[in-house]
Amino acid sequence: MARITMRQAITDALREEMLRDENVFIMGEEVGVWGGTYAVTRGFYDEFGPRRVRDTPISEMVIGGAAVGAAMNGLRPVAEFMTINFAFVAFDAIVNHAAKLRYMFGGQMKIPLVFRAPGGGGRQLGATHSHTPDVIFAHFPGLKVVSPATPYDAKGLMKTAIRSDDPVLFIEHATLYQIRGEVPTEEYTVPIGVSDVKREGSDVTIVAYAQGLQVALEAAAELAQEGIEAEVVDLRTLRPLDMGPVVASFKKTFKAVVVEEGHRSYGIGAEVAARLQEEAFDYLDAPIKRVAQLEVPLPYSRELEQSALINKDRVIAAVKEIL
Amino acid sequence: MARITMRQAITDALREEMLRDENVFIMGEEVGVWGGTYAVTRGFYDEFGPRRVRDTPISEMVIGGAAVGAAMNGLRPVAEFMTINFAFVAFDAIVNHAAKLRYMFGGQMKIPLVFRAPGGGGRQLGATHSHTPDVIFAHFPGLKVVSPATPYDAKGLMKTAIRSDDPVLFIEHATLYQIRGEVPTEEYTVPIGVSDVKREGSDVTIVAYAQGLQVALEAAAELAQEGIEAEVVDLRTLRPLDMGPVVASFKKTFKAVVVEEGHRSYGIGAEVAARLQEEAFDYLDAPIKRVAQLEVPLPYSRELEQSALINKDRVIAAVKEIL
Amino acid sequence: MDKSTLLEWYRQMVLIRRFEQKSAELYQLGKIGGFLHLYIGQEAIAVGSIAARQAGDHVITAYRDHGHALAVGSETKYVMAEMLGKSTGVSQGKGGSMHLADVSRNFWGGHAVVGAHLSLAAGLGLSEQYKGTDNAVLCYFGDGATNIGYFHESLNLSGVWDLPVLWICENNQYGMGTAVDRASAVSAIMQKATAYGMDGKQVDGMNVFKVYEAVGEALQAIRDGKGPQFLEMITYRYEGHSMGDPLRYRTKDEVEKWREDDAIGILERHILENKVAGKDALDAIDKAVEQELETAVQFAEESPLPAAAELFTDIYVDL
Amino acid sequence: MDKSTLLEWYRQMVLIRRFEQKSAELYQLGKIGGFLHLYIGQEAIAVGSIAARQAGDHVITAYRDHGHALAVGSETKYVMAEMLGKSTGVSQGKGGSMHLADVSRNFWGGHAVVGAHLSLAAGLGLSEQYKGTDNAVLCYFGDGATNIGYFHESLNLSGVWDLPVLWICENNQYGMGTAVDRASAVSAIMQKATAYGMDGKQVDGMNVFKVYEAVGEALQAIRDGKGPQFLEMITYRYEGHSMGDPLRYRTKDEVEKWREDDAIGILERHILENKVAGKDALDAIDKAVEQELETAVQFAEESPLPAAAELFTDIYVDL
Ligand SMILES: Cc1ncc(C[n+]2csc(CCOP(=O)(O)OP(=O)(O)O)c2C)c(N)n1
Ligand SMILES: Cc1ncc(C[n+]2csc(CCOP(=O)(O)OP(=O)(O)O)c2C)c(N)n1
Ligand SMILES: [Mg+2]
Ligand SMILES: [Mg+2]
Repeated sequence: MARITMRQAITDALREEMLRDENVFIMGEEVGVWGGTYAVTRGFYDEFGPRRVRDTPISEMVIGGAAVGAAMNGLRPVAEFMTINFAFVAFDAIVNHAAKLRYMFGGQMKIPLVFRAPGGGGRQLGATHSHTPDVIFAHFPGLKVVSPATPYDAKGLMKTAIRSDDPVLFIEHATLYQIRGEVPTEEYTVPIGVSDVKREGSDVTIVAYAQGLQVALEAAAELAQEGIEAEVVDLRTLRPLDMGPVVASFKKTFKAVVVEEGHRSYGIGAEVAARLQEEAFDYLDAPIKRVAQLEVPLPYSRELEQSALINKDRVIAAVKEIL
Repeated sequence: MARITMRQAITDALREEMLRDENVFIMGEEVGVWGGTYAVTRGFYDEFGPRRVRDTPISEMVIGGAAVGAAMNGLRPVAEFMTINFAFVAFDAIVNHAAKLRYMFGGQMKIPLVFRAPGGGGRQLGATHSHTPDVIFAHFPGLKVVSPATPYDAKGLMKTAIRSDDPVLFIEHATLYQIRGEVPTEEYTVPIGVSDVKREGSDVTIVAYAQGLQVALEAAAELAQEGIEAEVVDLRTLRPLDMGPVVASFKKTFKAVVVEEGHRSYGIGAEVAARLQEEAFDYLDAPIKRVAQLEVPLPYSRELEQSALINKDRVIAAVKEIL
Repeated sequence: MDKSTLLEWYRQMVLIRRFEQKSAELYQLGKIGGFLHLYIGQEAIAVGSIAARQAGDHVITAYRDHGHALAVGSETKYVMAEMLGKSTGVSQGKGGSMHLADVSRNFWGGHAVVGAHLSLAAGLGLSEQYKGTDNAVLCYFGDGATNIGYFHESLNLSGVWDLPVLWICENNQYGMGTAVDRASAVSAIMQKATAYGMDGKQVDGMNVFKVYEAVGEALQAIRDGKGPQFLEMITYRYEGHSMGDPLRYRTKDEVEKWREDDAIGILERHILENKVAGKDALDAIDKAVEQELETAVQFAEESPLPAAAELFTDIYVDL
Repeated sequence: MDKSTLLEWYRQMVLIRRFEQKSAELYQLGKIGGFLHLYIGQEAIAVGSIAARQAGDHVITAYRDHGHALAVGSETKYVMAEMLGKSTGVSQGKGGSMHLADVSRNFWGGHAVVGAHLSLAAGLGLSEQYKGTDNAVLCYFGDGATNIGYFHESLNLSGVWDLPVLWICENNQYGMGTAVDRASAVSAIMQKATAYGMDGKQVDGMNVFKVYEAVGEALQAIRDGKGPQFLEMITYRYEGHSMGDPLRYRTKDEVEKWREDDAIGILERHILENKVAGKDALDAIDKAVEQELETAVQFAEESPLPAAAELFTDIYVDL
C-alpha cells in the first residue's frame, strides 16, 4: 500500500497499461510535451515517445472520431478531452460513433477506447467551462461511463476501462486530483458497473459519486458526531448503473439522499430516486432527497459560484429533513 | 377553427411570425429551395426570398453559433437542424453559447432565437439517426425546451418561442407531422412552461409529451373501454418543467405512469418520478412507472426497431401493474 | 488493362446500377425502409478506385454506400438482405441501406452523419501507421461534406500526422438540393486541399480509367511517404438525393446532359471500340448480373428477420 | 498619423501591458481566480486594429481578451472589477477574466471555447448585412483555433454569404504548448484563407502602424463589397499560455529574441526618433497609466461582491 493522490493513481494506471500493452496509446491536446494540462501524463512523452503519446491540434471532433477509427482497427486509444466541456464539441463522435457503431454494424467491430475528461465546477471558470454534465453521457446505451471518487477506485477502474473492449468515458473531477488514499502496490482492477459501500450506517443512505462522494463522506462524518449513522454508497459507474448496493442499503435505512455535483433537473439523482421507488417501494419512509447544483449557469465570482454548488451542509440539511 | 396537420400548424406559425416581424428569419439546411426536408418551409423561399430564408452549408456548428450571434445583435433567427441527431454536432453552440452567454456576460445581451429540430425514432434510420435525446437538452439551465404533441400546441408554442427573448429548442417529432387537430383561425399563443391536462380521469395519471402523448391517449382510450379512467397530462415544455398539473392530478389518482419515447435511464420520466415522490409523497399509492425506449441503440430492421419503442400496450400494462 | 479486368469493371458497374434500380423498386414496395440513396451515375468512382487498392487498404464512405459495398466484393445477396433488414444482412439487419459494412473486406461502412466518417478514416490511417504497415485508407465523401467541421479537422490531422489516407471527394454537384456554389466558398473543391498542405487534383469521375489511374498514383504517393492525398472526382447523381426528393433544384436538361456521358457507356464504348470484347460478351454479363440480382432478392426475401433477442446483442462486448 | 493618435496608441499599449502585469500580481495574491491569460507582447494588434474600426463595427475575441476590452475603451476600473469578480465588473462579476464584454461599445466578449466565437462573429456579420448597414465585425482568434471545425464552418459561411467579417488570426506561434507546425498542416496560417476564397495576408503584428494600415484596408475592402477578409498577424506572447504554464515547450532564447522587437518599443522609438513627442511626454503617459491602474485596482477591491440574489438573475429574459 502507498498513500498517493488521485492524479498519481491515474498516472500509474495509464503508465502500467502502456507498458503492458503496446496497442495502448495516448492522444489529446497537450498530453505530450506539456505533460497534460492537469499533469496526469507528465513524463510520458519522454518515456514513450511521440508515437505513443500524441499531441493533437485543437480538434475535438477528430480526437473523438480518430480514436474510434483507430479502435475499430485494433488499437486501444486513450483519448483525452482537456475538459469535459470540450467533449461537447465531440458529442457526436462520442454518443453516436463510439457508442453506436458496434451495434449498428451487427457486431462486426469492437471499439476498445477510453475517453478521459476532467470536469467539474468550483474553479471560477465561468458558465461554459464549469459543467458537470455526466448524466447526459450516461443517458446513451453503448457507452460505459465511469467517474471515480478515490485514488483506489480511479486506478482500478482506469485499468478496467483500458482493458474493456467497449468505449468508456472516464470522467475525472478536477478538484479530486489532489485527494490522497491508499492504493496497493501490486496489480489490481476494479470492475465497471459495480457500486460500492464507502461507509456503513443504518439511519440513512447517502448515494453519491465523484466529488459528490467526498462531500457525502464529510457530511456523514459530521452527522456521526450527532449520532446519525449514514451509509454512503458510491456509484462509481453511471452506465451501467448498479443499483444493487443502493437498494440493499435503502431496505435497511428506509431513507435516502442522492448527492451529485451536476444540476438537479434531469440529473443522476432523478434516476436513482426513480429506481429506488420502483424497486423498493414498500421501504419508502420519506421522500428521497436530492442535493445537487442549483439550476443556474455557474458564475465566475467565487462566493456566488460556491453558493450554487453542493456542500456538506446542504447534505446534512437534506438528511435531517427526512429523519 | 380548422382541422390541420401539425406540419401545417408549424408552417402557419412560422409564416405568420415572419409577416409580423421583419427581424424573424429562417436558416438551415434545405429550408429554402428544397422547401424543408419535412416540407415545413415549403413555399417560403419564393414568398420571402433568399434574405429571409437562408439555405446553409452542411455546417451545424455555425448554424448554431451564427444564429446566436445574429440574435445577440437584434435579429430573431429560427434556425433548423435537419434532425435533432445533427444538433449533436452543434451541441456546444446550443448548450454553451445559446444557453449561457446572457448570464455569463451579466445580462448584457439577449439571445432571442429558436432552434427547430425534428426528431424521434421509428423510421428505420439506424442508431445514429433515431435519437429522442430531449432530456439531455432539457438538463441545461439557460435553454427553454419545448416539444408539442398537437397542432394547436405546436402553433401556439412556436409563436411564443419566436417571440421569446430567450433561446428555445423546439423539438418536433417527425412522426407527428401528419396528425391532425383543431386550430383556431384567429391569433393565439400557448405559453412556454405550462403543462396541460389533455384528458381527464380519476384512476391513474399518465404523464407524457410529444409522440408519447399520442401513445398515452391511445392507451387511455383503450383503458376507458375497460372502465379505467386515466388522466393524461401533457408536459409540452421540458424546461422549465411545470409539475403543477402533474402533482394536482396525482393527488387525485395516487398513481402515475410516465410515458416518453426516449431512453428510460436518466430520461424525462426519472425527473417526473423523482419530483412526484418529493412533492406528493403522502399520496404515493404505488410505484410511479416509466414507459420508455428500451436501453438499446435503435436498429434498422422494422420489427426489431418497433420492439424497442413505446406503444399503447406497454402503457396499458404499466397502468395495470399499479392499479 | 487486360480484358478480364475490363470485363470485371463492366460487371461491377452494371451490377451496381441494376442493384440500385432494383432497390428503388423494393423501396416503392415498402420492402426497404428508412432512407435510400442511390449511387446511379457515380459507379465509375467506387469501381475504379477500389480496383486500385491493395488488399490491406481500407474503404470507408457515407450513406450512399451500396456501390462501395459491391465494389469491395461483398456478396450481393448479403448486401440485399441488409437492405431488407434481414438477419443475413452484412450488418445483421441492424444497419440498413445507409450502414452497410463488411469488415472482413476492410470495408468499414456506410456512415450517415455527414462528415463524421472522415474522422474515423483518420483513425484507421493512424492505426496502420502505428502498426507500421504500408496500407492506406480510401475515404469517400460528398461535396457537401467538405463544408462541415469534421472535414477540416480530419484533413488537418492527416496532414500534421502524415496519415496514409486518400481523401476522395465525390463531387456530384449537389448536397441534397444545394449546388456546390451555394454551400462552398470555393467552387473547385480541390482548392480546399491547399489548406492542408496537399495538392488537390480534379479527376473525371465518369471515366473509370481516369479514376483508376489517379487513385493508383495517389495510393503510390502515400506509400512513397508523400503523406495524405486529395482527389476531387467530378461526377453526377442521376436520381434524387434520396427517395422522395422533390427535385426542385435542377433541370431535366442538366440531368440529360450528364447522362450523355454515362460512366457505363464510356466503358462499354471503350470495350467495343477497342474490341476488347464483343456485344455478346457484355450481354452475357448483363444477364449474369440480372440472375445474380434475382437470386439475391430471393435470398433476401426468404431470409429470416433478426430474432427478437437480437435487439440486445452487440451493444457491448464485455457486458 | 497625428501626434494625439500616436500618443493615444502608446497610452493604450502601455495601459494594456501594465494592466496585465498588475493582473498577474493580483492572481498570485489570489484576488483573481479561474484562468488568466496575459496579452503581453500582442498589444499592437488590439490597439492598431481597433483604432481602424468605425463606430458601428463589432469586436469579438477569445479568452485572451483584456487588451481588446481596454482598446475598445471599456473603463479600466470596470474591467479590473470584473477580474476580481465584483458586481461593478463589466460582466457583473459573472464572467471573469475570460469573459469580459462591453456591448455598449460593440464588444461582444471574451469567449473561452476555442473557435466557438468565430461562429458568433459570422452571426454578427449576418445581422449587419441583414440590416443593410456598412458595419463590419473584427473577429480575433489564435493560431491554434484555426484547427477546429468552428473555424472552417465560420469562414466558409462568411464566404458563401459574403458576410462583412474581418478574420484576424493572432498567430503568437503557439496554442498552449503546441507550436503552429505541430498542430497545423500548413505553417502559414494565411494559406488557409484560400480554401474560403479569400486572399490571406501576413502582417507584422508587433508593428502597430502595419496593423492599423492592413486592418484599415481590409475593412475598406469589406465595405467596398469585396466580401470577408483574412489577416494573419505575426506576433508572440511573452508570458506563459496562462498562469501556471510550465513553459517546457520553448527556450528562453526564443522569448528574448522576440522581446527585442517589442511592440511598445517600436512605437516608442518611432515617436522619439520622429520627434512626435519627447521622453517626458511618454513618461507622463506612463505615470497617468500607473495612476489609472491604481485607482482601478482600488475601485475593484472596494467594490461589493455580487449580491447572493444575483445568482438567479439574467438566466432568462422572460421567465
Ligand atoms: C451532420 C449532418 N447534417 C445533415 C445531414 C443530412 N444530410 C444527409 S445527406 C446530406 C447531403 C450531403 O451531400 P454530399 O456530401 O454532397 O453527398 P451526396 O449526398 O451528394 O452524395 C445532408 C445534408 C446529415 N446526415 N448529417
Ligand atoms: C474547444 C476547446 N478545446 C480546448 C480548449 C483548451 N484551450 C484553451 S486555450 C487553448 C490554446 C489556444 O491557442 P490559440 O488559439 O493559438 O490562442 P492563444 O492562447 O495562443 O492566444 C486551448 C487548447 C478550449 N478552451 N476549447
Ligand atoms: Mg453531393
Ligand atoms: Mg496561439
